[in-house]
Amino acid sequence: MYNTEITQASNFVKGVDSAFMVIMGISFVFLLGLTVVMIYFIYKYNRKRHPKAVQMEGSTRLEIIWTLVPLALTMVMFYYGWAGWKPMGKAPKDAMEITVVGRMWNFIFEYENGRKTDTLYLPKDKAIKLNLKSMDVIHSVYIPAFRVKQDMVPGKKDNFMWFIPQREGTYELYCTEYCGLNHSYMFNYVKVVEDSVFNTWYTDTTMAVASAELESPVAAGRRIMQNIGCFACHSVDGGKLVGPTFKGLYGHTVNVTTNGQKREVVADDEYIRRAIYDPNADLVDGFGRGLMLSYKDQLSDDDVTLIIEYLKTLQ
Amino acid sequence: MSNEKHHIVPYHVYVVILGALLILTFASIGITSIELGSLTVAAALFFAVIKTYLVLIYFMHLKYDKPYIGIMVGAVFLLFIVVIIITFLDYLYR
Amino acid sequence: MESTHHAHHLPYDAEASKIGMWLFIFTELLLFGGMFIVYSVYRYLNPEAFHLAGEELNTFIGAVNTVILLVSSMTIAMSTSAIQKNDIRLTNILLGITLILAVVFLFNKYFEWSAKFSHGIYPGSQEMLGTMSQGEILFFGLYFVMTGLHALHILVGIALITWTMIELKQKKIHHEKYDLLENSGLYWHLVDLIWIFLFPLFYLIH
Amino acid sequence: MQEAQSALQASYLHHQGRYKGLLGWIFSTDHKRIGLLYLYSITTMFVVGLLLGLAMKFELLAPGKTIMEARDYNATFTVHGVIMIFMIVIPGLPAVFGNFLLPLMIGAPDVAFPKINLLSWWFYVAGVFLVLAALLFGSGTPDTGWTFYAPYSFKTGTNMLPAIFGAFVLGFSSILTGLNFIVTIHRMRAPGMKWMKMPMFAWTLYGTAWIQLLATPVVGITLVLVALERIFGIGVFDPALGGDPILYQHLFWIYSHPAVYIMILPAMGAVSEVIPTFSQKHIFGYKALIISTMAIAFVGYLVWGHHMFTAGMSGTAQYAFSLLTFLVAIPSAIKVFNWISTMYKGSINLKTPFYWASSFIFIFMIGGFTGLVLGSLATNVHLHDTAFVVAHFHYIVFGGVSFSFFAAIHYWFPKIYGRMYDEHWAKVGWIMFFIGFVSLYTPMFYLGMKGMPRRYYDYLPEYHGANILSTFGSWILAMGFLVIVVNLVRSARKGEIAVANPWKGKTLEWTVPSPPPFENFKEIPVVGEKDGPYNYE
Ligand code: HEA
Ligand code: HEA
Ligand code: HEC
Ligand code: CUA
Ligand SMILES: [Cu+2]
Repeated sequence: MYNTEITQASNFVKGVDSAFMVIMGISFVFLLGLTVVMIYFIYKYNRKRHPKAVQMEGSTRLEIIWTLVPLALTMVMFYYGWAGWKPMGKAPKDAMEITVVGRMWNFIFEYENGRKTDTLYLPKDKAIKLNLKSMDVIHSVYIPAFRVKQDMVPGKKDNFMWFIPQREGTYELYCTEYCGLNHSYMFNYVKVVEDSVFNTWYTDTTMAVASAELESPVAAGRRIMQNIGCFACHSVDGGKLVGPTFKGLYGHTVNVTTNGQKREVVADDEYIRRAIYDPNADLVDGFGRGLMLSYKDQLSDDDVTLIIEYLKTLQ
Repeated sequence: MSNEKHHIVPYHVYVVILGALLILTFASIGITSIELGSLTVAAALFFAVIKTYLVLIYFMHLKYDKPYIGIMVGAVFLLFIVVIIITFLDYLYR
Repeated sequence: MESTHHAHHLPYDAEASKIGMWLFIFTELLLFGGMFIVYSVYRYLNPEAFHLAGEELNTFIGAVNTVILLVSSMTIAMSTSAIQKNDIRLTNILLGITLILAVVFLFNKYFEWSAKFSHGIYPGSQEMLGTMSQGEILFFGLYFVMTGLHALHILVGIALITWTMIELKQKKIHHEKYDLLENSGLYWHLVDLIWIFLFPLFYLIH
Repeated sequence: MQEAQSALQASYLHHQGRYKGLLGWIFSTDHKRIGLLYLYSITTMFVVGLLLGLAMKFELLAPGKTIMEARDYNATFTVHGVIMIFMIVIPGLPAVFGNFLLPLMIGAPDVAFPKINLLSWWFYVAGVFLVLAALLFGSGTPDTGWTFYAPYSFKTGTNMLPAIFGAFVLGFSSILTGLNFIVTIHRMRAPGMKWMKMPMFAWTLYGTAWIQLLATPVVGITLVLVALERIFGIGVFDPALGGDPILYQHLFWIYSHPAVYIMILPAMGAVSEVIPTFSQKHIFGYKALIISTMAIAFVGYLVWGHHMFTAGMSGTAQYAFSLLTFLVAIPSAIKVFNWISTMYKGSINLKTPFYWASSFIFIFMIGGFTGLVLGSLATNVHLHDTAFVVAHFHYIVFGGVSFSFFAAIHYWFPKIYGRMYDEHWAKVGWIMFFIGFVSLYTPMFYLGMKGMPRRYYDYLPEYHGANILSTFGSWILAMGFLVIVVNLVRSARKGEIAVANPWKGKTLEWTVPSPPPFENFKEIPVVGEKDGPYNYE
């Protein structure tokens, strides 16, 4: 509709853009036509040129015409909008399924073979079904180039969107439902590649494992946290974001509220594990309840061990 | 306007209506205690609607007021029903 | 409601204050209407749970309260006829009965609620979160909000009726000017109307 | 002239009631004074809201941080939205001009319940203070957007309760105003002022009043539920407890869509007064305009779902809502055609109110047409929650309502203050405002089509150019606004004395002196068989 390079980036582009062109086209004709007529009247029937008004009360015929014509035109508009939207509701059976987990304020994409990434890798010309899962509030997945958008509503079953990417390239993916502080930073990239390239990437499970072996636990911990988005709320430089900073956390005392009782605890392995799996059990003073949610299903014990290794280095 | 003649409703009308309302109440308790499946809700609501009608017409004097008040009341209920129906277009077909 | 005593001295217009009251009643209807939408959606989504939870409510108290409201509705409706016949004494008695019945209603409500509380059923309670399904939690959430809001309206009704009785005593209400009495009556019937729906929807799900 | 001078002395502006000075205003039950109370309080809040808008545009001048942090930005658009919607455009025209003019237009001494009218202003003030309290005290300014979407609205740690309560009280104020107007129109029309003789502005107020009455309680209860959710955790919208966040959206928009017609209907009404008067012509299709007003009021009730096309409603609901949305455009179309036809063969007096009214038509069309783009399913999926939506509603809310508001304030200025505004500066203000407006919001359409989401504090560099243009536009707009306000304030005090009917209007308010005397009409007028609001014979 406005950017010829990315037309056909997905199978929906055509439907959406033609609806857009039809509605805009009709609208422009009316806008221009009516504005010109109005300006012409203002000029022609200006008091200087036309000192005496000619009275008339209306015309039933005209009223009927300008009720029926717009009615017909809006029905045309409705039809195009409906036609472009209809296919979005039903994903083909053989579509490749990817789970999108959204939380404040990042997306994680989980593939069927267990791969997790923060960039959405997609094979070209294959139907993709994204299963949307929100952990906290409403987010929304929006890929402008594909003309698709769907809210991820926490607790909603069967929350999905689908499309067929049709052009290679890198596109933006935004969160478009306001979700709090870092809403505007909740964006990722979509990479559409040739089938073969995708397959090498997809089956290359060695990459994750290998890197985990090669990397020091510290670097691995950092990578996990980066991917899952801890740094949206926690800084490593002492600044206060949504949550407390990680700088100087490990091994120091923290003031928390446990079951309504204020107490002091030392941030050891056990404390941090609890903070990640059951964040509201010990509520750090000065921070809100319920902001951080449990990562029980997202992070394995091993992951947390790596995270703790990393936190130890932040003194 | 105070000089317009008002209809004075005789007391016994109210008593009769109360009687009807009470009977309807017990009828609805009775009918919901027997198992009718999904009809139960319908029956209970049906009785509630009749009761509402009686209260509106007699207790709230719609019968004796100028018709436009009754029309407004009807329109408000109609609007509400339409809104509920449209809301359920979502939930019924999800 | 009060259209006398102001700078412009508008003529007394009973019909104006009556439709004023009706319009206010419309807003109240839609206020509860919003709640009824929520109720019907959740009931539709959780039929079983609502059924189960409905059993917990005491139909007997509900029925008693229904009767109370219906009778009080009648007495206040009668009071309009009484004032039209200029029978101040009867008007007073009828209003008094209405008032007493209203208070009795609230008493019942109080006992009903405190029974629930003592069973650990109140919004956000540990007991509920631990043992109940989501649908049941919703049921009780709505139960407390809707009957609570209704009780609040009973309180307002009580205030209105009291005010009416005071004005009656001061002879500001008489057989030629009784719009306040009529309006209190209308309001009281509204409270009754809402209960007519609350009762089957909460107490009669068997 | 002599006569006009004495009118000024005898007017409601100088009337001495029980209280004097300021108290004589804030405790006055005179509908004209209450109208002005609203005018002043709304303008004050308007300036606050506009400055917040200006600040946001400044922030968006460049990617990354320009003048504020993300959390301030989020708070800013929330407060901006709440102020603009609940405190300005909803009460705006009905409370200011409706109050001032409705009794005058239908030949009544006052509204039906003057005390309740005053009470509703007090509720307005209370609501304003509650919302302001939410800003200044407690745990931070609310940051949910004006839509208060669940579940974020009960998760956020900010100070939601006073804001919610404030919105509730403002709603109450709106209900009382609506109630008053309906009763006034039913009961207090002057003898001979039949329904089909009422000016269009009165008709649109009637339609609006019904929406105020029947839609506002729904948002009231919704906000109460959010508050209870925050306090007690009753679970009605909390997915963790089985609640459905989408149901919240249904309830919210059941009110808030009709609310947009609360805003636009009186705006349309004011334009329907200005155009015939300055064309000296009978309004074209009076009956059609009335029918379309009531049709908008009714159908506008049934289209709320078009704000939720991507929220995950059922397909059936989606196309039902899309269809209804297109239907509600028809009555608006009828109005536009009728306004333009009213100019045909008129004798057009090109004064400032007419400038505003005709540019209103232009701006309203753009806002309306982009509304159609949003109402269509396929395009909505792409454009929902992008800058395109922001542009649409600024065009139609800000554009529509404020263009009409300025048309109205210039048109009725002589009646309200008994003095004329300065024509030259008024036109300068208009052209600056118009240019600023178009360059502020047009780039946002483009940004939205390119995919820039709304409520974004930061954006990618590819959106930079259009944002710069837009920010420049906001500065021109601000200057235009300043010119207009200064001109009006100066004219109210020093302007030329106005005659009773400077524009040769035919509605009843022009039959009384400018400014009107305290009691409006010396004797209640009687409308003859031949008289009518638009009989310019
Ligand atoms: C004054 C307020 C106002 C008015 C009058 C309107 C009028 C309309 N609005 Fe708008 N709207 C808003 C205020 C308003 N809107 C606001 C505030 C939001 C955003 C809320 C938020 O999310 O924060 C919004 C959002 C909004 C959305 C949701 C966008 C989204 O979030 O995805 C939609 C979708 O359908 C929409 C549609 C329409 C339509 C179809 C009309 C129609 O009524 C327009 C009708 C007018 C015309 C069509 C022009 C005149 C006609 C002619 C000149 C004749 C020729 C006509 C034809 C050929 C048809 N609006
Ligand atoms: C009537 C309604 C109205 C009005 C008039 C405005 C006016 C403006 N708004 Fe609007 N806006 C909304 C209603 C309105 N807005 C709503 C409802 C939202 C949605 C909120 C949400 O998302 O929840 C919104 C959101 C919104 C956003 C989107 C935020 C986002 O999604 O990221 C932006 C961004 O730029 C913006 C900008 C502006 C600007 C620049 C103005 C300009 O018009 C401002 C121009 C400034 C002036 C004209 C000021 C001049 C005054 C002076 C210089 C002082 C003069 C002093 C005296 C007279 C004493 N607004
Ligand atoms: C949505 C924001 C958010 C995200 C994302 C988040 N946290 Fe937190 N976190 C908080 C808040 C708020 C607190 C303080 C309140 C509390 O204790 O629950 C906190 C507390 C903590 C604490 C205790 C800190 C202390 O000073 O005692 C640890 C450890 C922690 N988070 C680790 C993590 C890890 C690891 C991740 C990522 C896997 C993460 N957080 C993601 C918001 C967040
Ligand atoms: Cu997630 Cu916005
Ligand atoms: Cu809308």
